[in-house]
Amino acid sequence: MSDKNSKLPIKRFSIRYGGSAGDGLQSTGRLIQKYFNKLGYSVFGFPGTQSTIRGGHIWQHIEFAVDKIFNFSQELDLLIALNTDTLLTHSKDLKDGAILIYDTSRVKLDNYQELLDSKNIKLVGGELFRYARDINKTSTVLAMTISTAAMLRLLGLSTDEFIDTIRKRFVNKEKIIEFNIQAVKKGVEFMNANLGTVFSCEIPEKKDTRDIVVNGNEAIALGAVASGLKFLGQYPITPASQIMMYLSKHSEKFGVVVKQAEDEIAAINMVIGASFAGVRAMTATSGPGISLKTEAIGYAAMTETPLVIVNSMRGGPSTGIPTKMEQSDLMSSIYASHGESPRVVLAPKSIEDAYYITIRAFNLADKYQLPVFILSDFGLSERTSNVTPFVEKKIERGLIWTGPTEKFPVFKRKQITENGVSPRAFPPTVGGEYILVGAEHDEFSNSLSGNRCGLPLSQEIHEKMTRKRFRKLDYLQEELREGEFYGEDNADHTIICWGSTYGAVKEAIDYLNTNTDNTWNMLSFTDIHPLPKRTLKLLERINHPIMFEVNFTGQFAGLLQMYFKYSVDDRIMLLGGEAPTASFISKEAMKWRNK
Amino acid sequence: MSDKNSKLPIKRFSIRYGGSAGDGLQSTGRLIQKYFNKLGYSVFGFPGTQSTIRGGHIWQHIEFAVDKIFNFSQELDLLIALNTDTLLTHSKDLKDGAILIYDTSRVKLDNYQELLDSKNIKLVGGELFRYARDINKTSTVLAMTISTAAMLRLLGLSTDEFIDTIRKRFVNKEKIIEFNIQAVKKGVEFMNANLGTVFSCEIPEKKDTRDIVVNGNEAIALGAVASGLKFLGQYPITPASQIMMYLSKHSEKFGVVVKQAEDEIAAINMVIGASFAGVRAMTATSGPGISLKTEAIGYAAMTETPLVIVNSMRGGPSTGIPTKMEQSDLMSSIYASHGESPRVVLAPKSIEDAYYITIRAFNLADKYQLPVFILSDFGLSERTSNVTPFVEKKIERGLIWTGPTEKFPVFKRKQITENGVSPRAFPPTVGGEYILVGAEHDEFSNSLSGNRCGLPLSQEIHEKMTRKRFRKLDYLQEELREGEFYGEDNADHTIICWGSTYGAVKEAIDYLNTNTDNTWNMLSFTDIHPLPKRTLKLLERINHPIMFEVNFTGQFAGLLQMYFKYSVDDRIMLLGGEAPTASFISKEAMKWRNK
Amino acid sequence: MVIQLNTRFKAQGKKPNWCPGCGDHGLLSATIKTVEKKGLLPNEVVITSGIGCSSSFPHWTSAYGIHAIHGRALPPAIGVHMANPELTVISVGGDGDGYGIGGNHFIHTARRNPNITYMVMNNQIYGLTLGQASPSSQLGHITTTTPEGVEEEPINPIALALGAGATFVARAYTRDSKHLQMIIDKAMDHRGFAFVDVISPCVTFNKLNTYEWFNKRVYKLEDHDTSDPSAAFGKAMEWGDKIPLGIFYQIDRPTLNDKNPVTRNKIPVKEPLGFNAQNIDMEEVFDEFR
Amino acid sequence: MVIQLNTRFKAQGKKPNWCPGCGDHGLLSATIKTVEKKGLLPNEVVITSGIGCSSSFPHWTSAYGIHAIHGRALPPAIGVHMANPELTVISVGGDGDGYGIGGNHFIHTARRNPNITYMVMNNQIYGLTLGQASPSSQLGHITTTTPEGVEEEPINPIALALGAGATFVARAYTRDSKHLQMIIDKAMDHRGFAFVDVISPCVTFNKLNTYEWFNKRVYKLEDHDTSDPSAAFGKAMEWGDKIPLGIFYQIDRPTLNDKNPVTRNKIPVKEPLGFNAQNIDMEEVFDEFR
Ligand SMILES: Cc1ncc(C[n+]2csc(CCOP(=O)(O)OP(=O)(O)O)c2C)c(N)n1
Ligand SMILES: Cc1ncc(C[n+]2csc(CCOP(=O)(O)OP(=O)(O)O)c2C)c(N)n1
Ligand code: SF4
Ligand code: SF4
Ligand SMILES: [Mg+2]
Ligand SMILES: [Mg+2]
Repeated sequence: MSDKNSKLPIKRFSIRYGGSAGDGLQSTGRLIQKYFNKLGYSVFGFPGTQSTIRGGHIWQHIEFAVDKIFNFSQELDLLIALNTDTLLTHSKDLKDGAILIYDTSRVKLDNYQELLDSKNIKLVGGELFRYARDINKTSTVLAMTISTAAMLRLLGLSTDEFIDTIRKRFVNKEKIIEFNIQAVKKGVEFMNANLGTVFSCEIPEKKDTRDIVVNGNEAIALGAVASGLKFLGQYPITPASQIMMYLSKHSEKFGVVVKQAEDEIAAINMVIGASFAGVRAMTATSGPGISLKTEAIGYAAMTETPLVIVNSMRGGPSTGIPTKMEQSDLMSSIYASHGESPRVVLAPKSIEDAYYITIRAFNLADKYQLPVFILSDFGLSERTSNVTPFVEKKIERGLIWTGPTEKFPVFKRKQITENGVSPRAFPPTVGGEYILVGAEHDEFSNSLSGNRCGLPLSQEIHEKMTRKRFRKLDYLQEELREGEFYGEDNADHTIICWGSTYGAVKEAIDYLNTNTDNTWNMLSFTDIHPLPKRTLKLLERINHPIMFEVNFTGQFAGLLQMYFKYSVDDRIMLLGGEAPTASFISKEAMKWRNK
Repeated sequence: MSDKNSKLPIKRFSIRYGGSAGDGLQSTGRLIQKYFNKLGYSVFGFPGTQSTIRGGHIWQHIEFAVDKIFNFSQELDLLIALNTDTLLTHSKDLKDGAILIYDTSRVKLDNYQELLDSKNIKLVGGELFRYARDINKTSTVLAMTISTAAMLRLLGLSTDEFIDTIRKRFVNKEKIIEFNIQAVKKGVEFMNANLGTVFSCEIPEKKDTRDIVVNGNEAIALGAVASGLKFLGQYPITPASQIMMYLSKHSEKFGVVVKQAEDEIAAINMVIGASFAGVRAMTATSGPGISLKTEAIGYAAMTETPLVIVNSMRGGPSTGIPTKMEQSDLMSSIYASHGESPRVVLAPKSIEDAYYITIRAFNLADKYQLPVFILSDFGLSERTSNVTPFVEKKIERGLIWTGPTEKFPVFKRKQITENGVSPRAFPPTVGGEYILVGAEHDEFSNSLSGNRCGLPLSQEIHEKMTRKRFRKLDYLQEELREGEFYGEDNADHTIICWGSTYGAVKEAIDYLNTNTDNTWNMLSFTDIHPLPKRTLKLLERINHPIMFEVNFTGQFAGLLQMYFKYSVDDRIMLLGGEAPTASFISKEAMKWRNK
Repeated sequence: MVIQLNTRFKAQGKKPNWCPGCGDHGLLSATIKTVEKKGLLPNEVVITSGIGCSSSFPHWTSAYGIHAIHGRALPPAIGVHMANPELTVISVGGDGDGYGIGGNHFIHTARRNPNITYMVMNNQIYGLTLGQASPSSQLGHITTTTPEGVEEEPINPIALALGAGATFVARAYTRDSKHLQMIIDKAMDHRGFAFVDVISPCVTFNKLNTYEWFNKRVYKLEDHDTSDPSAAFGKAMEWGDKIPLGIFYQIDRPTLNDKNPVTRNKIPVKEPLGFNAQNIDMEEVFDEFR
Repeated sequence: MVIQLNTRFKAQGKKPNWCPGCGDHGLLSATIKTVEKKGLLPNEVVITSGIGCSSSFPHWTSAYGIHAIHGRALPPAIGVHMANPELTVISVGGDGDGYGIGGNHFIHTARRNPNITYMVMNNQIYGLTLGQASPSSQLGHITTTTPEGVEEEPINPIALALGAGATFVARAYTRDSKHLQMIIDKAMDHRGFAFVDVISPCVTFNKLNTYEWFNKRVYKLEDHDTSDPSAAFGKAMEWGDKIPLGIFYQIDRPTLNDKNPVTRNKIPVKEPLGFNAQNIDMEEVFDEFR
């Protein structure tokens, strides 16, 4: 079939690949995004992973647009089905008149024919896996390349740049490159024999972009290196392993010692030791690992050891749904560990923010000498997008004692000061010798749990030290970011959200303001604990608050109630593991339209 | 000196022994209480322990009265000082005209002379340790017996019954008994040579009491046996070790397997296995151990495995002040473990309650198939008192499937039911075979984290199962105890408290109602989470709420705000490790008098 | 309503989601064959595991099972075993699960000597989390977390088990099913803790220690005195060109339940609940407190 | 304002709160003597420990120290050591701390072979928590948690360390200070992980394994080939009428820092922070993502 003259003009286009674990969706997905990025488009990728290595159903969403994409769309312009489960999972999201490319030998349309018909879906079937095998018997992942080339043809986009991207990725692997080039050819032919070019893509203004395509985990890892990270202690776990894998890969170059520990307990305790010795140190994990680190988190808070802890949340509780998204570890991050101990919790709203918040996390940890959580989630850690190359920011290491000064003639590691922050000294600083200790202690860090516990002075010290430790929160909350409004001023309805759902809510607000006769805005938070005191002022500007968070018990709403006596009685709940989309949020929010 | 005719009549008398670790204060303390109990008095004991084995300063409070004692008094009628630190710590608490017995060679009065004079303290000095060495060179603990006998003489009480108590304690250890008898004689002589008998104790009506003198830990252990405990998995830690030590001692007789594990993680996971196999199982620990058990707590909640977890709270965070009292693990108990998982938190108010609440804990755990926390604390676990002998209560094992029934023809371990409770089956029940799993799962307990995670059905199941698990809380809160008022109806001020501070607050309310022109009452809670919905009705009956809890951040107040939008803005804070007394609370509460 | 007694250990309607060729298939079928041959019934067996590809094992059988949290296959096994000593308890897991995060339970369970069979599917890699080095990964092995090759000496599971005081220590290989079945059989017959390090190649992430790699290295222990700890330890050191399979060490020692004051006489799960039901005189109990 | 360089390792103004006669006093003084003799300065040494009577050790010295949480003496030691390989790192603890709850770190640290000296004050009891059985308590020992005597085979720390791949394995006794100092000296000289099981009697809670009990049993290893693992393992099995003291095993193996891509060349704590300061071209880094 030859190209028609009247092609559908497009500004934004959403594609979903569905297949089995092992089909190479995620790695090819990244290639395709790099390609679109190179052309100057904004790109967004999101994987639907499973905790199974082979088989099962996984998917990869890819979206590109002329304007910035903040979140992936629910609705699909194109679905590429490499197994029947793709239809089970995604056919409901096909737009009217969308296109379905599918492998005719693996995908059974039968049960979906009616739905596809009713939506006027254009079907493009072929033996994608056989074509792949024809090129190379053992490399089924070529089916991804074939369908991608078919997609490019459909969009009327050049495949040369795509081949360049492949060349770069597989540099020195001539065989693989050769196979892929054949696969691209095959894909184009295949589409030419079917629909040909159907769309006309608006060309972005941005040319020769220097943007990079990274995911949240990589942004955090890069942010950590920019912050001066020297020691990462970690134990593998989805969806945080990638941080360790990326930093391992560049360990020597970046000067970051990466220690894969025997378990999460060892990991965080190594990090505590490294921090004590004077380097910036971090640990990363997800829920089960955080649970294991609980005791050490309290120790770090008690000993006032700076520490950055990444928790990439996944569906819980327990093993839960380990490759899905949930925002359900907020309360457990704030309250992890027995007794009362201060900490900071930051939840990045985007990939860019993940990088910059990591730098802030390290600075806050050092300046206030406490553990700082970065609360990412599967949705942010694994999403990919093009971002402006990151830049370095000021590194603030806080109060470090290297010898007698007027203010600190004698080193007291836990000296009681106005803002609660005491000087730190690192070995081998002469005169700085002290013992880090998790028992209550005096200003010199002398333990009270031995002979002095029970004397009246120990009561006094415990009270003073508790106040000192918590006083730091009072001071640091002043430099935390407050919630950010987006949308109409003084809107009828405000959707409150936190962390990584920012992009989805933002797109929903735009939609709602355009498509309803109410006015809408959002108030999004990244700095969750301690909530800056001035937050109340923001809340007072809301007419009708609606909370959106991806958990069951309404944890952030609970915090607002507890800390500000501010009630949010209406909420949008999402539970089930899939990351939210603007259309889901808009649909739910519509309930309050005109109310 | 011979007895005088006009003796001071007493109804209640408070004694404090102060000495060094190793002086035997706690063990002799128990003997003395058994003695007073035998005479029909109400007794109350409380230790001031240190985490040091020898030396340092420890103390033992003993109080007896004709009427029931709910808490020990701050003010002392008699202080027995075996070291100078005793004066440092306790002399401020001596009542006007109180008596000080002290060892003249170990205790330096110098710095305290003025204070003692100003309070008209009667001094009774003697070389108590030398007297002890005179009886037996190596047994300094006899100094305790000597001073106790001196005290009995002071009170005009017979020493015969005391000797009986010693005989019973050291049965078959004739030598020790002989030494103690000599020590008793010596103590009486010593007091005769000083003040002689000064007091006339009112004789209690209660005769031939069957009361027992136990501490909170023992009450919990006894409650567990009465509940049918078969497996205790534990790792030693203050102040919970005693539970294991007591149950080990009687392991064979009680039929309780006691497994001291390699760590707290192993302990709770053993308990999960035992519970799965069908026995009632428990683990006990304090804060650091709870932190380590965090991951398994979520697993138990997710797998709906009944479990009783004793957390005997101590001063935190981290190692904190391990032999002191604090109520600071409330939030961390409710939120321990990543993700969202239901659990029950009960905090006994007294030693009796510790026993009965343990039985309730086992029944709730079985009926609702979830972890149940018993939140004790150092103050309750280690306090001793006489209580009416415990009786057994109904054991409710919940829904157990032993074969097909009309309602459950096929066994589905996680069958979704109205109240969220599903049938359990134990191996080797035929037809009950299933896999316990911490990943999200369907009604048959088939894991979703493998091939089916990511399919639409898995979203649906996660949501349904989350709702099912939390629905149990909705049902069980109806059978939880609501808060209990004590004091004047419709009082001007209400002190809200929870757990073990009940006795101290109760005595404070009596004091305040007698000694101020305001009216006072208390609202005390034992069933903390989930708070019964009808709690709000109680709160609405309060005119002016004052929160009393032994922590810094006001955790229970936070819960009331979060769950009932009920604000308690005034609070009495105690921080420093010592258990609260009525006089401390009254003094603090006075601030709001006439406000 | 009568339930048919099931005698087949293979799970109905569920298929292992292991990659084709994964060694774990081999242990699963060898185990099923062996327990069926021994005449055990699925309802009398409890299989516990931790987390990992290998740890999904219990799901593919029709027995009772505990798919516990990562590294904790053994503690729940002890709980089951002591609560009901009549059950047959088998624990399984991976090298990461058992030798990494679960290492402490491994060594303490070994010295405790409960009557449990523990089989570790050792593929020298973290499979489920996509190919990081495990504690048994070979020196120099390039994995996603060791781009320059593993820098830490790998754990030697046989030596470790010996050092920890295990009473039955063996190695088997999933490619030799007959031998594997024989070892499982003996391990299950052993009174006490029987540990089997099962070489179970990961075809997806471990491209170094493959079937081919092992095929030319493994041999069966012969003329080996299984009662001599030093000899066993010497043999345990052998790993390289030659890799011994078989029983390294086996001795008789009282089991945990033999010595425990309760389980030596009673089946806890069958005992009545509470003081009175157990004929314990509460007055006598209380007397200690008077 | 100038700070006097302190050369004395004994803490000023603080006295150990151990019971009189506690073995731990012996290790403390032997360690202080040895490090002083070696010319080390307190500011260059970091001593880490867990929780227990023995673990209060760092407080009685004037060095830097980490009194970590229970069982976690070793992981922070690794963190310190890798962050600043120039420091001398010593870890100490008790048998409960190191062989019980901390057992996993012990075995993994052994195989990692960091240049750390680890000395365990083994009193075969939980001292600080008032006398419960520890993993090294002797079979049959009646403690507060084992009224009928310990029912579990105790851990054999020497055998365990050997099984875990430690490169220096020794035993010493606090009553023989000369020998103890010699062992500490050699342990500290050893490049790699040096483990010393230090017999350090608890006079308050362990009335079984007393000084008298040990005095008549201990003897010094002689004519023993410290490079032979089987021989070492054989000797490790000796515990009863005869208890060997000395070095059981010592071999040379690259240390953790020798092999780590960063620490083999750099002292991390002395390196500048961030990409630019380290002369890393960010554009090159970003290129991977284009
Ligand atoms: C506490 C915790 N940490 C980390 C993980 C992530 N995790 C799951 S399986 C696994 C490793 C599995 O390796 P192995 O036991 O060797 O099993 P294999 O997949 O190779 O069979 C890890 C690290 C987890 N589930 N829980
Ligand atoms: C997580 C945790 N569990 C338990 C404890 C209680 N605890 C403190 S020290 C100790 C045992 C110490 O024994 P050992 O290491 O042998 O030292 P010793 O006192 O005998 O020198 C225990 C169980 C704790 N502090 N933290
Ligand atoms: S990834 Fe490896 S261990 Fe996991 S199933 Fe596949 S082959 Fe087996
Ligand atoms: S209790 Fe034992 S270990 Fe602790 S200080 Fe005393 S003698 Fe030493
Ligand atoms: Mg593995
Ligand atoms: Mg010890």
